[in-house]
Amino acid sequence: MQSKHMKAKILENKEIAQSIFKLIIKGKFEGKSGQFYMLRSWNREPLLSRPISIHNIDENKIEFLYEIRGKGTEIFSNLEKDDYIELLGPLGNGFDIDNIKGRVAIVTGGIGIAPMYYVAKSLNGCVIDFYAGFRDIAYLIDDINKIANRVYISTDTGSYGYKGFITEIFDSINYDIILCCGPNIMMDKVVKTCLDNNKKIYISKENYMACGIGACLGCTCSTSNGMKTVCKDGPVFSGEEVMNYA
Amino acid sequence: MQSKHMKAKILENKEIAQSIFKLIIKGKFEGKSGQFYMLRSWNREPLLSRPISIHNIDENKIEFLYEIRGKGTEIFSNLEKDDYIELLGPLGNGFDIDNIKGRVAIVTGGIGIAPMYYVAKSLNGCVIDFYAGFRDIAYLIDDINKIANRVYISTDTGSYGYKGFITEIFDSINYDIILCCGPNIMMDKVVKTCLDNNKKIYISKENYMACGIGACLGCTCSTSNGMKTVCKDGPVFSGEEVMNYA
Amino acid sequence: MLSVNICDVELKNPVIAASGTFGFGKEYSGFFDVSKLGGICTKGLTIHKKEGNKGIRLYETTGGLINSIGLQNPGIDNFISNELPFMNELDTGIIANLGGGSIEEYIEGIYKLNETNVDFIELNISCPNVKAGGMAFGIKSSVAYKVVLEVCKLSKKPIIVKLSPNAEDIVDMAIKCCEAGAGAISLVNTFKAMAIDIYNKKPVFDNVFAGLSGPAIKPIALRMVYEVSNAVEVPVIGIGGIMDWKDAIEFIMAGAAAVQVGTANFIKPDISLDIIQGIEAFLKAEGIKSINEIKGIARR
Amino acid sequence: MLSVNICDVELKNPVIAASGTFGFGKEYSGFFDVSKLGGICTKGLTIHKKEGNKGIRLYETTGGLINSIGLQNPGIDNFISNELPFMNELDTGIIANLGGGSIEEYIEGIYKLNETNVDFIELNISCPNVKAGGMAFGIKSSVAYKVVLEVCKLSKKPIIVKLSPNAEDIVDMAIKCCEAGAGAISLVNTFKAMAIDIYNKKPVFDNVFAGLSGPAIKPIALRMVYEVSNAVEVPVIGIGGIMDWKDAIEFIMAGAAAVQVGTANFIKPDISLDIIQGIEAFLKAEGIKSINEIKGIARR
Ligand SMILES: Cc1cc2nc3c(=O)[nH]c(=O)nc-3n(C[C@H](O)[C@H](O)[C@H](O)COP(=O)(O)OP(=O)(O)OC[C@H]3O[C@@H](n4cnc5c(N)ncnc54)[C@H](O)[C@@H]3O)c2cc1C
Ligand SMILES: Cc1cc2nc3c(=O)[nH]c(=O)nc-3n(C[C@H](O)[C@H](O)[C@H](O)COP(=O)(O)OP(=O)(O)OC[C@H]3O[C@@H](n4cnc5c(N)ncnc54)[C@H](O)[C@@H]3O)c2cc1C
Ligand SMILES: Cc1cc2nc3c(=O)[nH]c(=O)nc-3n(C[C@H](O)[C@H](O)[C@H](O)COP(=O)(O)O)c2cc1C
Ligand SMILES: Cc1cc2nc3c(=O)[nH]c(=O)nc-3n(C[C@H](O)[C@H](O)[C@H](O)COP(=O)(O)O)c2cc1C
Ligand code: FES
Ligand code: FES
Repeated sequence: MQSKHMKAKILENKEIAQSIFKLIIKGKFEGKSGQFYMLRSWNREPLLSRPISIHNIDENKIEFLYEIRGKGTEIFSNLEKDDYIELLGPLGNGFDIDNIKGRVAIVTGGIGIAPMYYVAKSLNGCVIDFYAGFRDIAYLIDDINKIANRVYISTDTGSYGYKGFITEIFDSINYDIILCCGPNIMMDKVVKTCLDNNKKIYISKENYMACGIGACLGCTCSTSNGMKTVCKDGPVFSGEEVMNYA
Repeated sequence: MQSKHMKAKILENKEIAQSIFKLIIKGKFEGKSGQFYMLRSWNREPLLSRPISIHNIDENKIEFLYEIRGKGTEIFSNLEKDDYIELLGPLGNGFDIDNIKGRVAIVTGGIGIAPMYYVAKSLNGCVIDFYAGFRDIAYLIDDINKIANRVYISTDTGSYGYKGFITEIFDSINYDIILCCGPNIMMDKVVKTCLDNNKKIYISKENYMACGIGACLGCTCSTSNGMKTVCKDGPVFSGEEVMNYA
Repeated sequence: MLSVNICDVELKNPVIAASGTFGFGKEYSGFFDVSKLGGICTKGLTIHKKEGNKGIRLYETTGGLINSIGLQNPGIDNFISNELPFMNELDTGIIANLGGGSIEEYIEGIYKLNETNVDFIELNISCPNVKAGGMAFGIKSSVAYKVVLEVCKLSKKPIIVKLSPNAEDIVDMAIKCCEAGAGAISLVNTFKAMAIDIYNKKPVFDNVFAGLSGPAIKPIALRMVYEVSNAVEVPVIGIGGIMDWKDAIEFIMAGAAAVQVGTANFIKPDISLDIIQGIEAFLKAEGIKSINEIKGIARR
Repeated sequence: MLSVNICDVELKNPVIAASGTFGFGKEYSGFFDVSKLGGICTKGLTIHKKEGNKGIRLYETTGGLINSIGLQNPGIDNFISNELPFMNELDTGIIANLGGGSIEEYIEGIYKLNETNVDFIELNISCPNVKAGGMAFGIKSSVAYKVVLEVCKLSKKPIIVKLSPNAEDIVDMAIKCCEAGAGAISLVNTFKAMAIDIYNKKPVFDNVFAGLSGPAIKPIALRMVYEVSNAVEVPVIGIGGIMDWKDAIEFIMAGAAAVQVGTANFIKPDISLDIIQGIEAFLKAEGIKSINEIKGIARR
């Protein structure tokens, strides 16, 4: 899949929960689940583009799901239909979908759900249990229900589903393979229990990025195989690789 | 009139001719003709606000007329109804309307027409002849027709009115007082002929501005009375003051 | 909670308006109560009235402003008779910013300011030394040392030496100024910079070089403040691209006892009030009793 | 029209990808034909493979990017066997950027690069001198002089010395490097800068200080290029915050024979092509036959 730099038109940019937006962009796009694009819709401020995972791709559009965190995502949230946005991608390794088989658990925290919807959608012939943890408000539940076999939700506040952390109701023992995306502290926990139980686990990491294509070495992380770029060698890493190398 | 910093809502931002916009902002605003506001509708890029003259004030709104020249005015041109804009003003000395009497000529070049509409509207008991020169496309003619006794238009291309410079059809001899706003080269010419004919002439000058309130001394110009700030001592100067001090 | 002490003068908060960006306070007093500031630095003053530079004086760059004002000012005598009386009515620290083209001019300025009730004199050593080919006093530590020494000997007011970021060695410069008697150090002044008008094929400024300020310089200014605070005992006043309360806190955590806000005044006249309020809210949220508790905390 | 000659090597245009921002060319070749560039500087190379710095490596500021990569690189041997073959297939100038922690390391690097067909070696003297307490080689002219002298004696390739803007005296630095044998001078590397995480109350970077690049630094970099071009005879390569063709023209009018584009590559991978096209269109519109005609034109 050739990555490209392009400009495209926005079809929709909708707030689906507080501070959570779904951005739909018109055009033919490529990308495997777990890959991402660098997005920008400004001139020089902020300087860098922002990495956002592929949330969904259809024939004539691509979807991103993002949370307002700072300046860049704030600007995204003000985009409207017919505005233009620049995209660079698809980038990164993505999940090795063809080799994911059997009983699969997807575990997400917060906006970590964004890439994992597309992952779940892309998996073939697997039994998928989806564990999604949120702080207070749960979102995307209807969509997840359609593509997962069982869905477990938790919120820290108890406003929806189990009250507490999603890691408290997730047990890796029942699965062949676990895919995880969320805050570092949560991924660390999940990786640990999975490796303790001898389960295959893959996580999608985040880091601040400049080039997004493996050139600047700004987004590296230590792994058991040495320094790796999150943008090109990742963002998907196996639990073994990153364990003890946070 | 107390100048203030405020945030206000846009009622309308309409392109009335190519690259010429009328921006209407909601609220109770003050300002004499010839005064201006510093406007900004961005965070840090560009850094400074942009000075724009009062084009009109009504009970519940203020109007600005601007031309796209660079980054700032480009951003203004993308503003839409209900967007917010920051204003600092009214600033500058403005025209001494109460002491302008008799046969008045207003001479403008290009977007220099912006403040002069409000000037013409504000004058009381004068006979006003309005001379407006444009590059190619003439605008605001209907509005001017309503408030001036006679209107003379020129375009460099001849697409409307006299073909040539407005200075070619303007003769100061017929007037008691002349008010002028336009490109420097044109104002220089007008000032010269007026002073040669011993006529009172006032011009509205432009300069790059940072503070807009006389504090940074970035917008000064030499005058016969020493260094003056365009933002506070001006933008309106008498011809005598600025002659030979461009 | 917010008050800071600099050379035994108590400022009600650590936010000071920077020289050259705040006139003599009067211009801004139409917009807000300037007595709420920790202090106000005057426009740079010289013995003789100065007309300033010809040509373009302001030029914007990404995140920055280049200025070539050229120390336009009414002269110290004029300042004392026409501007200072208004400032004296204010309830805020008054800092007279003093420039000069020779040691003699600085000294003459000190004598005059000694007889006023300004709280501090801020010595602007970024001015070109006319007798020494025009290189600024603030480039070489040995040159700066001489001026500061003479000035401190004669001054009845606490002297804040304002460093130029163009100094060859900013840390050594600060140390030498302290040895010469500086009561406090402020930094940074503007960076030597330029722009070219590509259609005219000439430098934008008549003087070719001019001074860069604004958020563009903040990361470098912050580094210099951190380094200097590490090296000197006297209070350090942090300056350079402070646009909001977070920037101000960064400077304080780097070691600054107070900060000056310059270019940001042009964005919003009362931006310093926002900064003061932001600092206060941050301290409260973090459960910090006094601003002095976080001074230099990032250096530990 | 666009071709420039640097140390008898002809580059098809004056736009070069800056070290550390363009990998080894391979990463960008998926996005555009990198052979259209005037040249490509490699990531900074050292004798031994380096893992680079721990902790946060990138931090954005207004108009700027602070980086703390720490010269992560595979080592020169690895570069020669794994990266250079691809670069040799390209039709563009190849510039090996060489770093080192001691004169010996630089010399060892020169020996290895001598045996390759890179067109130039760009000597990065912003690296800390491990034996001399970690102050970079590029701060004091006398220290830089020694490295450059040794390196130039032994190098079979033209040496471009890449100056640090943190040099005490950038003009003297350039002059001394030329006396020591530099075939060309490139400037600037990143500015020593920092940021503080106010919630953590600690510097953002594990190393405290890191390097500022991007449009924020352009006005200062341009000034330095102007000053240095005035002082040396060798070609000067302008670097620092070039984001578009206008910026590039400014550097050339200031005296640069060529320019390097760094941080801007992150905005759009083929931004250098836009810059090349923009320069060409400008020359045509102004009726200028060759880029060399406007080199230094703002200095006259
Ligand atoms: C591969 C990948 C995929 C991603 N996919 C998604 C997605 O699908 N949806 C989604 O919502 N998000 C996603 N993210 C995260 C997203 O990129 C960030 O939330 C976004 O870049 C934040 O930009 P901002 O300008 O809004 O916030 P910023 O202004 O960058 O600030 C966000 C916060 O981080 C702090 N910060 C800024 N820079 C640094 C730094 N260098 N080090 C430490 N802290 C810093 C700020 O102070 C602030 O608190 C992804 C990230 C990666 C790497
Ligand atoms: C008192 C006053 C009243 C005004 N009233 C109006 C009005 O009513 N309507 C209106 O349309 N305009 C008015 N102007 C002009 C208006 O302020 C400018 O057109 C506007 O600031 C341009 O901003 P910009 O960001 O669009 O362009 P910029 O990006 O600032 O650039 C415009 C052009 O100027 C060049 N330039 C930028 N900075 C400088 C500098 N320091 N020196 C020289 N050249 C420079 C740029 O390269 C570019 O070619 C007024 C100006 C003043 C001083
Ligand atoms: C328009 C302008 C005029 C200035 N005049 C002076 C001056 O007269 N004396 C002085 O010491 N500093 C002067 N400065 C420097 C500022 O006080 C301050 O040190 C510098 O701008 C950096 O801070 P900032 O980035 O917050 O603006 C001036 C700065 C600007 C922008
Ligand atoms: C992420 C990054 C890595 C860099 N690595 C190197 C390096 O290895 N060697 C070097 O000489 N310069 C390095 N630089 C400096 C650039 O080559 C360039 O001199 C500097 O960034 C200024 O140019 P710019 O503003 O166009 O980026 C690096 C810059 C960045 C942003
Ligand atoms: S962001 Fe540049 S290497 Fe990953
Ligand atoms: S813009 Fe500051 S004095 Fe006029």
